[in-house]
Amino acid sequence: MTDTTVQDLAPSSAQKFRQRTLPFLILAAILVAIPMTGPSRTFYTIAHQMGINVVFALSYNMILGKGGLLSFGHAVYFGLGGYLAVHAMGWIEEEAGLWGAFPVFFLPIVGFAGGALAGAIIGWPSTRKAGTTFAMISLGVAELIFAAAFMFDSFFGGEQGISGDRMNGTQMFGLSLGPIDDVYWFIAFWMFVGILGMWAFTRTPLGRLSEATRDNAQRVQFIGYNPQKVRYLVFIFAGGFAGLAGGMAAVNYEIFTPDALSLVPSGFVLIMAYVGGIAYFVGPIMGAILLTYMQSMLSDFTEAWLLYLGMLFIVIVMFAPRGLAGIVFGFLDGFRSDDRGAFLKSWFTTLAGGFLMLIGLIILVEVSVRWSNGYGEVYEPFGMHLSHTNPLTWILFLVATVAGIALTYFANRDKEGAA
Amino acid sequence: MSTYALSLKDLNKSFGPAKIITDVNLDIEKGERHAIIGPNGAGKSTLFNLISGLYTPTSGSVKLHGEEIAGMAPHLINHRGLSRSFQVSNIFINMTVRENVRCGVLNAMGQGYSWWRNIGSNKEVQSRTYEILERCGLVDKAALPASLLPYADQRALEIAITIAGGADVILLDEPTAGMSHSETDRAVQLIRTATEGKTLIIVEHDMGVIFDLADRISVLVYGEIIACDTPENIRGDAKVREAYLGDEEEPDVKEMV
Amino acid sequence: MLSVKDLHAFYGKSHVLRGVNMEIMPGEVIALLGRNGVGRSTTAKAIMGEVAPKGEILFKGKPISGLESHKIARMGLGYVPEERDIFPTMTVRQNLLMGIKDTRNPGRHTIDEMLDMFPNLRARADNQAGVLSGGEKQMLTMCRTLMGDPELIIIDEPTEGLAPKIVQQIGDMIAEIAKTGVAILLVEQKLSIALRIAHRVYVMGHGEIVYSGTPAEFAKRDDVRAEWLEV
Amino acid sequence: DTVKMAFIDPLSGPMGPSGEAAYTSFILAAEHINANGGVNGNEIEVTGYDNKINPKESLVQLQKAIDDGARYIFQGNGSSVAAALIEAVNKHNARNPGEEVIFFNYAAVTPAFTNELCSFWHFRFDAHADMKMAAITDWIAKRDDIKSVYLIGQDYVFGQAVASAAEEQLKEKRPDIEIVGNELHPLAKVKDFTPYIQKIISSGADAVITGNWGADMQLLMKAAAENGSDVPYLTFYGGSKGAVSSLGEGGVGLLYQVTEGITNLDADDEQYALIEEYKERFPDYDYYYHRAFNAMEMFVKAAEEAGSVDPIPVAKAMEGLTIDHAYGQATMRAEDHQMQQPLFISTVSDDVKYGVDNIELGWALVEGGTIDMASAEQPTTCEMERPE
Amino acid sequence: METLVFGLLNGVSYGLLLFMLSSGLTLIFSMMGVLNFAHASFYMLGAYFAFTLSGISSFWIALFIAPVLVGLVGAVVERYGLRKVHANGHVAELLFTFGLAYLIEEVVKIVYGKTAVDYKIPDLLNFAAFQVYGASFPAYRLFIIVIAVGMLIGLWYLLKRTRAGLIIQAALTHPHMVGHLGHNVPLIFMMVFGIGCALAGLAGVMAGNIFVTDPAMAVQMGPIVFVVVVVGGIGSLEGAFVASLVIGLLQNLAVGINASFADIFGFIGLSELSEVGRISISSLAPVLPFLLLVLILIFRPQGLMGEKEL
Ligand SMILES: Nc1ncnc2c1ncn2[C@@H]1O[C@H](COP(=O)(O)OP(=O)(O)OP(=O)(O)O)[C@@H](O)[C@H]1O
Ligand SMILES: Nc1ncnc2c1ncn2[C@@H]1O[C@H](COP(=O)(O)OP(=O)(O)OP(=O)(O)O)[C@@H](O)[C@H]1O
Ligand SMILES: CC(C)C[C@H](N)C(=O)O
Ligand SMILES: [Mg+2]
Ligand SMILES: [Mg+2]
Repeated sequence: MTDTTVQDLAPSSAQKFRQRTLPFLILAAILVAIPMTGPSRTFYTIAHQMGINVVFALSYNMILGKGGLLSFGHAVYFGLGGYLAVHAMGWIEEEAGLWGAFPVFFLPIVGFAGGALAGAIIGWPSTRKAGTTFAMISLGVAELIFAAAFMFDSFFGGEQGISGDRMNGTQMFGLSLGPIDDVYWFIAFWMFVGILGMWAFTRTPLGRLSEATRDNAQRVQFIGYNPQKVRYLVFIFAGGFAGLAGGMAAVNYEIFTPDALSLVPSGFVLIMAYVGGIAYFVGPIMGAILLTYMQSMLSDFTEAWLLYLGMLFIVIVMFAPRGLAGIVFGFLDGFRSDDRGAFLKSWFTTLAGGFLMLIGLIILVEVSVRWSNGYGEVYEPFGMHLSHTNPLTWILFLVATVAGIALTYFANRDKEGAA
Repeated sequence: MSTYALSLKDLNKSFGPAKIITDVNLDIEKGERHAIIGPNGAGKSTLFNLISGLYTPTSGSVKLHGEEIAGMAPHLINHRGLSRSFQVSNIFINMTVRENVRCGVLNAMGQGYSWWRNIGSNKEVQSRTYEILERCGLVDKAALPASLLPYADQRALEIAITIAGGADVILLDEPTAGMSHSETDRAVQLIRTATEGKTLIIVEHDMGVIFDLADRISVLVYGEIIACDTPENIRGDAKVREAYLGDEEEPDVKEMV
Repeated sequence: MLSVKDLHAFYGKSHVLRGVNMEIMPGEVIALLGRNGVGRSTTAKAIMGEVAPKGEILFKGKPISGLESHKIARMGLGYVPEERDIFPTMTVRQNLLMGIKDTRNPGRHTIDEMLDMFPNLRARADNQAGVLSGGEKQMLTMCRTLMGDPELIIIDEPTEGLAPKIVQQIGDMIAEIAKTGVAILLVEQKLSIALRIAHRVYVMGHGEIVYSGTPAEFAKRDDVRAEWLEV
Repeated sequence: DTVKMAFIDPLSGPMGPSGEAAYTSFILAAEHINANGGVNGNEIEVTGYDNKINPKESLVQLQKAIDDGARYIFQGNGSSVAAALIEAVNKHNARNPGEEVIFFNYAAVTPAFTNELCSFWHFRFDAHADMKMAAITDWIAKRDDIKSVYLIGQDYVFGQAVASAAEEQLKEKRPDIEIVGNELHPLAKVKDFTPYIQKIISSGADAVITGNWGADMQLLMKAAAENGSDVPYLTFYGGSKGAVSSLGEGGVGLLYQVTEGITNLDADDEQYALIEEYKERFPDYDYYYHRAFNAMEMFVKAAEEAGSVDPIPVAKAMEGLTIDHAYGQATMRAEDHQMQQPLFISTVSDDVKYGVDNIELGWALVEGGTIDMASAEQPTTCEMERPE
Repeated sequence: METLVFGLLNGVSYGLLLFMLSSGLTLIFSMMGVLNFAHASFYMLGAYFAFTLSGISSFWIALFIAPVLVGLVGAVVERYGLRKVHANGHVAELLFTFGLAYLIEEVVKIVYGKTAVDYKIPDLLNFAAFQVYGASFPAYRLFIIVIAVGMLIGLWYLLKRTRAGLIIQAALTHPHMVGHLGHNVPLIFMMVFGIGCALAGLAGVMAGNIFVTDPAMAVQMGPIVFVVVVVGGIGSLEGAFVASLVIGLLQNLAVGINASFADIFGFIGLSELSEVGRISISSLAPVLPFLLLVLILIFRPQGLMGEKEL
């Protein structure tokens, strides 16, 4: 062991390629491949929103996961960045000053600047404290800015917001940005840039220091750093990337409304990041993709989608605090471990149990929703006719739930025995 | 006359009505190894807290290389070349050992807050990190998360982080607390090499360690320095024996039996 | 009073206690010796239910293995953990108050008695306990446990990190407590104290009891010391 | 084949009920049309898309609706959303020729939509704010006992439009009337209107004009009742769910509204049957969105005239089209795509055929409360660009 | 003058209502360290339960039973949810309650429908207590004032006279040790949470009929409750009381003021036509609590009467 050298301490270049370069190559490949499948307009619409939310959720995780600061007002930076970008879109249209030549394609940079600037101003007083104080300040600031948005109509445009037209200014890469598949390249490009940028940030001294400050602010001070300064700088970057996402949204929707600054998107980004897993870099990406999908599509299938969202969130908080990414990586670890058999057995039993419980729950919720609405609508999955007066409904629900609980129970009892 | 590495003058600290540190005067030469001993609650840790900037003195002055540092924020004091360890391990448990040390090294290299370079790209940072790990005997554990280190190694890491920033005045608060004999011996060895050429101030209850390491010893009792002398003289000092060491020295196990 | 039979305990996959057996009689002071990391603290924790125990633990004839910790405590088993665990934001007095299990029928000791026993603590009675020095904290935890009127106290390394003079004081204090009829299981490393106040010693090695006897007998067993204690 | 129509409005959240009340009307209307053989042999399918009353979310839903094959979009809740949709539809139609969609606005009544912001792709089936305000101010003009008026409204385009219409029209019709208060409160955020009501009381106003709707209307009425306010409230949306029951008996003769129809107007049996069918199917709501049925009827007629269900021919056929409905005639003015129709001023009464909010009280026409189509008409500044 | 009187009357009654709502949160927050985001949801449950109960029996029975039911729900939530999450720290607890708020709202929608229910003021109290400047002051609001003051006294007694507070405080950081001292920590936690929720429920019973009882009521009240607790100072019941009154008065007095910024700052040349100049004081009313929150946190993080920082 004595002849370990400096180089041996760092990961080998093969490792580096596998862990760092390869994921980005795969991501790029996927992004390029998607349009070849001839996706529908809906697909594009959802995909664009996912792209925006991925960047937004990652930027949120810069402060929550990496910085340990729980914010209830991150949408403020998304919104302010986005608003600035919409205004810039207007200036491009009017050809105000030099703006006439500015490519709409690069508006996310304007968004970044706007978000970072807002972060620099608001972060100054609020990052002096961490913990609950910070959380509460963020809540107060978010409410303040949201309320102010209705007072300054020239910037925020009141209830109906500010809109713009993206088909002006200099064209880049031959993209007019009119049709939706043009916009796809715009979103894909900036999502890639955002992910890459934020990933790179974790690899900088400041990024690492942010984690150290989260874990032990006092110690950081005694090795010569100012934790307030660390938090402040990280906050500015998080604001900037949130603004970048805002800029993407500005081009995609061509409109920004004060709602974008409210507590609702701030709460949603928190849920996205947390459900995905704040301890992992990819966590928020997974969370953003799943939750965007739920938000846009689940609400078509069921009125109770918020109920499912709430339940998903609670289940994650209670049983999988490391989020989806934690589940995935936990599975991979278990799969690679020595007694793969035992692991898989318990894992699949839990999965089956969870699945049965889910079925029971869905039946209960869907039947209740229809019963409650009273329009005489009936839940009819797979051609079954489940009304609340039908005993089959309740038998199905009970059997599934009880069986599910029993299975999970046994799976976890086994686990303890194995320990 | 050269300036002292550290010089305390009429230092006082009270918490409300309680006077914890009373008129402490202490000058420590460059390169000296100075030990502070005293009964529990005498104010040793408090003194460290005053010097390192965690507490602000009620009155008096603290000079580091002749420069006043009393009341400065800890990170500014650190920039001026003073670094400390903690009585309870205070490390970054979610990071690997190497990253723990690197945090300290980066600051010394002036790259603390930089966000435009890759952390792994600077050869100098890497080699300096390696050097410190080696000095503290942690090289083969470099890739382990700090939380998985055995206790003694956590203490070693605590020291490694403390010296990583390249400070020339090092304050160690009970670095060997909770260690077994063999571990203590190793730790003393480590401290000796790690602080080579630096000014060291150490608080310890283990007299073996103190008498082994220190050039001079100060005895702090109820916030006052009652004696400050070489180890031999301190051992013989009646006041010290009464206040701290106890009437008899602790009997060795061998003698007991 | 306390009887432990074939006690096993695990941390994750590592098997730390491998069949510990011991007996403690009422009023007895037992020292549990052993090198660092052999599992002495784990034994204490397993008895108190802080790590999941496997095996039989009887206290006053009743099984306590697997009970919730407050139930164990209410049966008369006190515990002073290695980490001391004082409540840092409360005053010394409040800490002591916390030791009382039932305000309607308090135990033999009063807060004032405790403060009399340790003038150091009296001086700090209304300070936040978090700012006490190491030695003061140790005194406080012992007093706090006494307030609950235990019949047996398990004390884990009370003298760690303390000045030589205080070490002696703590030793005296434990002897004092023992005189009031409370049984004590003392987890120690410093032989000087252990041998001075214990009625019997157990030596632990690799998760098992490897020797038991009186201090006088133990003093003669250089072999045990050499094999299981010295480093 | 089926003609797909998208209903984009809030279907969940606090404003969910507002959207739902209309959605149910459109569903019933579509069912009736389908039962009568559909449009040109096609069935109509109305699908709800929940926009959570957010302009941006509406655009997402719009994309989804278009993708699902919808070429006709209904929306009404909130002029802010409508503004966003008008713009989005204009852009979409410009960027995707051949895939045009038409926006049928059934309730967002900011006048600008059929004036400076008018668009070929937008049709409005409700009378706009200036038209409704004209009805109110005409009524006030005849009441000499009203010497001062208090304006209160929601702080957004529509509320602002109502306030300025009131100011202008009053100045013209009754210059002697003093406007003693002109207050805009945040939209859907006030929980307790007591302070506002107290301001109204202490201003000594003889009448209040408000464009409030939804919860803002209900809560305003609740506070008025609690604090013993006894002046008339002249409203656009007194019919908002819960407003009448909040006032209770106290509302009789004090709460007024202007609408394109109320259940207690004389009508044929077919209309009564419809009202009853609606209530039976959707007991939470009352028959309120008469214009939903008008809009559907007009669509069917236009499609039949055009002999097609494609957007552009239907839109062209709709221009200038007239239908007969239960309470009179209605014409889609070609210049600006604003429906022209008679309006009715009604007030709360305890002597009615159909109550609302599941209580005995309901809406009854006030004397001389019928404004015929010609009197209701307002000029437009629209300069419309039409596809050739 | 009229404005002032109206402002004071409304401010006090609204402020006391806020106090009812936030006292439970103060209790939970100070004792358990849990920032209960679902607190306003329990308030909503109180209103809905009272609606159901007063339908099948009477308001007076609901006044007692509904808070107890809400308390039971709270206890169950603590026992089977929060307790499990507790080990993962405060952020996890907070997030749990955050999710819970969604859940409760949706369940309420399913059970009671999406629209407001008609929860009425009891006839016995449905009259005007007195008249001021032509407006009547409802007797029910007087009743609120009485209940709120009673609650203050009761709670204060509970807190000062029990050792439970200490035990819980200790159990926050050292649950094992507190157990070893013979205290049944989980039980105490469950009770505190239950009582805190019951208090929110009581506020719901009282307020649901003067405001609207609909599924959105929780979301509307949620943030303001935090403002009260934080501004008052963590763990300070007196602080919460003062803060509630301050906020109640501030908001209600502001609504009464018609002046705009231009009227006030006209002397420095702020024009009536500028965007800032047009802002009226009354339109600022909803923002004021949050302004206060941010200012307090920056300049006096321990709150008006709190002892320690958040
Ligand atoms: N923040 C504070 N507020 C009040 N009193 C304090 C504070 N910090 C320390 N003290 C008191 O100052 C005295 C000295 O404490 P200190 O921790 O410096 O002792 P020490 O010499 O390091 O003891 P040990 O060897 O046991 O660690 C103690 O009595 C302690 O209670
Ligand atoms: N929480 C834990 N997780 C995993 N392993 C542990 C944990 N606590 C202790 N161990 C391991 O269990 C073994 C026994 O530990 P224990 O604390 O009982 O030893 P001890 O005899 O009390 O020693 P010490 O002198 O260090 O107090 C040690 O090897 C230790 O590393
Ligand atoms: C639903 C309607 C009441 C909407 C309102 N008339 C508006 O234009 O915003
Ligand atoms: Mg110390
Ligand atoms: Mg131990």
